[in-house]
Amino acid sequence: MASHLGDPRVVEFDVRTDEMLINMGPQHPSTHGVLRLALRTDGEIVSEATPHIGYLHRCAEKIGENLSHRQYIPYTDRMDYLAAMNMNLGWALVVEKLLKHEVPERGRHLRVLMAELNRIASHLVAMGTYGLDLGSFTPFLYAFRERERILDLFEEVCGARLTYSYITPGGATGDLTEGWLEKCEAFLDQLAPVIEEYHTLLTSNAVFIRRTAGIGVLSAEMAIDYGTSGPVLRGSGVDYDLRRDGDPWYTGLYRDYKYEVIVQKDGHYPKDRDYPPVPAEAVLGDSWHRFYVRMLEVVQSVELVRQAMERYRAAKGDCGAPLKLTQRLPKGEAYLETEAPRGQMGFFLVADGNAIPWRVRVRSSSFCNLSITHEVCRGCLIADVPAVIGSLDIVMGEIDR
Amino acid sequence: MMTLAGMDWHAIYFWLFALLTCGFALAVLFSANVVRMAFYLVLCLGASAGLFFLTGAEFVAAMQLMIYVGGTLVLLVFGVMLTAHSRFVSLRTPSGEWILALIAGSALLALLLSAALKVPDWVKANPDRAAISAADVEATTPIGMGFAGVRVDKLSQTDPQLLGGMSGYLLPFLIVSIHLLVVLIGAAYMARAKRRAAAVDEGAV
Amino acid sequence: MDHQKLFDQLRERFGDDVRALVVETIDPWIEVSAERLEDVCRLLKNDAAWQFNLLNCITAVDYFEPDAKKAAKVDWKPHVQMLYHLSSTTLKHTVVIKVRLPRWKDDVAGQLPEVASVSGIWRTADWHEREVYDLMGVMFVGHPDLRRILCPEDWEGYPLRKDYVMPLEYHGIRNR
Amino acid sequence: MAPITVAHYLAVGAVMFVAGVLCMVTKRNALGVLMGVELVLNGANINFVAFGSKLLRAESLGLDGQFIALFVIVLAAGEAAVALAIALNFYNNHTTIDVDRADDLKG
Amino acid sequence: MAELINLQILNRLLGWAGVDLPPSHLAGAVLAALVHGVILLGIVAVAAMFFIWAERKVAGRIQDRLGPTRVGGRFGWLQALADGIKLLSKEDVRPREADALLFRCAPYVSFAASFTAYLALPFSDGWVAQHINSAVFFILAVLGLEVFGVILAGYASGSKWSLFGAMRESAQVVSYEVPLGLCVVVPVFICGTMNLVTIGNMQTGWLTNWLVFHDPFTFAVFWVYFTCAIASVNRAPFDLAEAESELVAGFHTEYSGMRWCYFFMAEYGSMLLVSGLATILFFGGWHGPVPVFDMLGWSSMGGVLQYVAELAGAANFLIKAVVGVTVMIWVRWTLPRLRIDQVMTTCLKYCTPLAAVCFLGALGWQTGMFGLAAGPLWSPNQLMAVKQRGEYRESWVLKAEAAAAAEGSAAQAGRPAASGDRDEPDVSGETEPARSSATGAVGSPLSRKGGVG
Repeated sequence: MASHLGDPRVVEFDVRTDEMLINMGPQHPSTHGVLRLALRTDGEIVSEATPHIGYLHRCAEKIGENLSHRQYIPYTDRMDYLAAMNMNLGWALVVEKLLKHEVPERGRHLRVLMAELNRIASHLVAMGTYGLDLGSFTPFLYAFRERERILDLFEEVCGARLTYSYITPGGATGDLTEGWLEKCEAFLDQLAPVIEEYHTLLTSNAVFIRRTAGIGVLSAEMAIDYGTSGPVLRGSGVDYDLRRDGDPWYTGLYRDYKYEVIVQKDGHYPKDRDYPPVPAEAVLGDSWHRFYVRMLEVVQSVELVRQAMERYRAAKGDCGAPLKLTQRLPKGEAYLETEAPRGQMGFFLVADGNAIPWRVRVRSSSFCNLSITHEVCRGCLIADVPAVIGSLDIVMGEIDR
Repeated sequence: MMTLAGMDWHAIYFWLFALLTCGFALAVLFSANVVRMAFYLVLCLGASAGLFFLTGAEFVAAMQLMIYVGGTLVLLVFGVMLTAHSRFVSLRTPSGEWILALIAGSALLALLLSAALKVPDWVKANPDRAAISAADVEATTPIGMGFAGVRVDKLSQTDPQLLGGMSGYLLPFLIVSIHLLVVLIGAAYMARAKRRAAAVDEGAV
Repeated sequence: MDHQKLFDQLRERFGDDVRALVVETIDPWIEVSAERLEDVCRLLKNDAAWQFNLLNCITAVDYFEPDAKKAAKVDWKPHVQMLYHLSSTTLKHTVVIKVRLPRWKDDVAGQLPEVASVSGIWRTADWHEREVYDLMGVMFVGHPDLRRILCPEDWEGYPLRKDYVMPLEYHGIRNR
Repeated sequence: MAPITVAHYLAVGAVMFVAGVLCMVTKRNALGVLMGVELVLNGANINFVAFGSKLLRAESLGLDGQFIALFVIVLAAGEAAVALAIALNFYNNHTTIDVDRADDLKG
Repeated sequence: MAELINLQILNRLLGWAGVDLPPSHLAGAVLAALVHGVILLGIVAVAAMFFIWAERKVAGRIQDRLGPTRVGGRFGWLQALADGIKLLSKEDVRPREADALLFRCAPYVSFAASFTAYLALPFSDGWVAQHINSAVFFILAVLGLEVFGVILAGYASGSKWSLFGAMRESAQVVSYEVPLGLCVVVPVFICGTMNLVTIGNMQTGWLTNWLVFHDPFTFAVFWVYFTCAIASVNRAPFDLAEAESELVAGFHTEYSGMRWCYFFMAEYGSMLLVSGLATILFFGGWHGPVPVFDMLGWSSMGGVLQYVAELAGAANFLIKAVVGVTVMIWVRWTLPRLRIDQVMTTCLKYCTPLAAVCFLGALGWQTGMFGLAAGPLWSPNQLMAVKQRGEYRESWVLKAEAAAAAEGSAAQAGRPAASGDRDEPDVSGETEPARSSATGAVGSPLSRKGGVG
């Protein structure tokens, strides 16, 4: 009997209840697809959270060894299906890097335009579903309302609303249609003021702050150690953005664009005077900061899209034609990471001289972002688990590939 | 007696609630599952609140539902949940114990019932009940006043000897309040975090 | 970034265990022996001059040609190549570390090749190594929890190996 | 149908009381015993309220019956809180609330 | 005990229709009981259906969409019915792990509790199924029983998520009953009665007579009450027992079809109930902001006109209650959900102390501690002859007053028992006159504002 007193769990909690092992997912409203978390809980307190992945494993890497580089584009769509343009871009760039193929100036701006527009759409979903995770349904529909308009724009340009296969090695499947830029302009004009609404509903909402501030704190060292990237990394205060610090093949896209990396420096985010202040409860690296970084990145992307449109208009020539299906890849290997909405999305390509790669490797951002779960969910409440997972903004299609 | 006009509603409701109360009390006794026991206890106490309503003690009945059923029993069920080992705990009692208990119980019941029926005053119905309207048994405010120390329900009392003993329930009320406060603090203290347990353990080493 | 300088420094420290430096390729790489990989990685991470604090990716490539006719034409011997893409968030440079492993340990089919785990150096390696183990069949010595991650725990074979044959049936589920 | 008298209520109270006593005797679970106590208290309460009802007796106990019933209810709440705290504490130390196992002090 | 069944409405209806029925008539009594039961069940069922529709419609509008538009014509007003039919036709699933009896009983327990509380809720002057003189506490008490359905459902489902939901619910409801009770006590002691009909009638007149405008403390306590009410009926942001993003669906994870539907009927029933209670306790009950029928004199005229006035009162009451429910719906679709520990801190750290402070403040206001309440501020009520708050007495007070008046002797001449502007009650209570003056004192704090003016 006395042995129970020595049990560390006995002294921790108010009433010692029996430990419970519960499965959150793979069918659970807030696990963003088919993530399964095995939670070991003591009452409401989670003592251990183990993610189990692989429910959406589609062997994308194996498939890549059997298809030519252009045929692989639709498979990249299905990795991060919320940011398919960025996935297409990542693959297109790595193929071009291997081929040392440069797209024309106009194509470059088109790519920035698409990538940033998709980043807005993706962050809107992240914001909406995060609200959903915290029990607030309305921001979700607001976010989808705006996202619909982006999808309309994409549909007009490539015919698809989710899996675009638009940006291809060599350029894009087509140029923008007539009047597209005006529509995009109109959308951006409409989006800017409603971001204020989202801040009211979520960012500066007292309940939201109480649910997210100080929850799931990820220190900068740990964030780097776990290889997290994107808003998760920058939410921990690490000033690292591949658009600025990445491979020259990628940063070349953003050459002469004006933007600031969204990260807290000296207690301030760039241009944060226009947005709700950081609440006193928030700790750098917590769920609130991750969310806030995403919200600010939407604004940043709006500006980038505006710049891209301006440059696209000014640029002469075409936007690049897709490479031939049978275009042989030179012998060699190339690795390229791009800054996708969820973080650093890396593609690695080994070619043996055929059009079909010898090996394709995909380094997924959500994969690394998710791996911190057991670290940050330890000792939190059950209700905090969706709050943390939601703030990581994972897409299972990308994790399982 | 079953004329249309003379329908004794009190009796009908009494039998209804009495059967429910007794039935669920026995169900509590004979149930082997602790959660079901709690459920039957809820129904039993709820039905007895119905009996209180019938006697005109509406405030007591409401309090019974609120404090007893809504508070105490929820707490009890909470305790059941916290301490349930397997999901549905069964409490088997050896049959030998049952037989002994039932013999003793029926003896006790027979004694109590015979006592209840022996006193002539208790088996006599109130002759002028018809004259008492629902408004006459309205007692909520008088009870409140009684707790504050003023017995407005005994205004017609003229016997000075009796008057001395009914100056209200202010003192017991205060005592109970303090008692409850102590209980609350004590219960919180007992069920609080067990950090001290570890300290004692270390001290022993 | 000066890859030659890094190579020289490593060479000085680890001798011939740091096998080669190739800078003519798209991404310059340094080949290291499997035995000293952990030490090299620790130095790369902790040395103030390099600070490779971010492990981007761990990749394993199976160099094996099942088709005998084609196998005769290739210019390599069958092996598994491990690639570690490293970068530094502070100094903003990258490097690729390669390790050459046999396809099977001691050339006994079914004996997984072994390499030291770097999960003690970068914790992100934990999941990446599990993935490589799962799909390519490389044993990471010193890994705290080497289990399959994407495939079910009872899956047989290593799907990304070139000689992998998809099983016809899994728990009564027909695959074709 | 015979008119309802105080004795009817007393009979109900007696049944509850006996059921409660037997519950206390036969149940092994501390919470089962606690439920028995609640039944006993409530059986007594029915008597108090019945004696105090103006509807049942011309010369009733009056409001005093209800006062005592209220005190019983409130004290039962306190008693339940303490008993529950004891039960939980006991459970923490012994991982059971079987009352027969509470024999630590036995020599 | 024919009084147990209130015949007022039925008799008036029948009397109006020319049927003369003795009150103790069995057929009449049974009919009355049936009518009451059916009316209340109808109200609860229709209210639930209406609010399910309203929830979708309001949520739709809040979320920049239309909500249901097709079923039953333009506004989708039959959507709730369609939902009901769908639920009826669903398979009734019971998990193998479940405790069959409790699993089946739980939804009915919930619904029965919610429905029973309507017994004591007046819809208009005297329109109440059962006159209970401690109606306020009765409603709170019965409403508190709803939690048993949830606990049983959670425990009997044999699912861990359900169990979590049940644990949360029991902790939450037990805690919130404390501030809720405290809030309710404020209007109760201002009115000096727990009888909801009397409390409602005490707020006759212009809207300045509503208790929410009685003093700053009642105004504050209303908001505390509303917060606690939302928490006690398990609505967002306090809907932890069914938090779908954490616990899948909490206590009703394993329920489907009609059983699931009963939980929802109970939820919407309770929402209307707490709003109705708020309406009576704080917003004048069935009295409109402008006492039209009092001005016309219909409300005390008897016959058809009084019936019309009472009907309008009922409509008035329902409108106010529906507004309350709409606000709950609005809150639900706006705010994220709190965490369980935050829900408990909200209760223990904010609601309970606030309610206690308001209680003491209102007490001080009532006894003139702030020096403001002694003289009535001007209100439009002074223009018209409405029955003043102090004139509503419980029967025993009236009887005691009558007795005192009858026994009135020279000793009492200087201190009329029922006068409004008495000193503090003399509770020493040794002699007859002193005690009867204490009786009068019960009425006096109430009449301090209205009775004098």
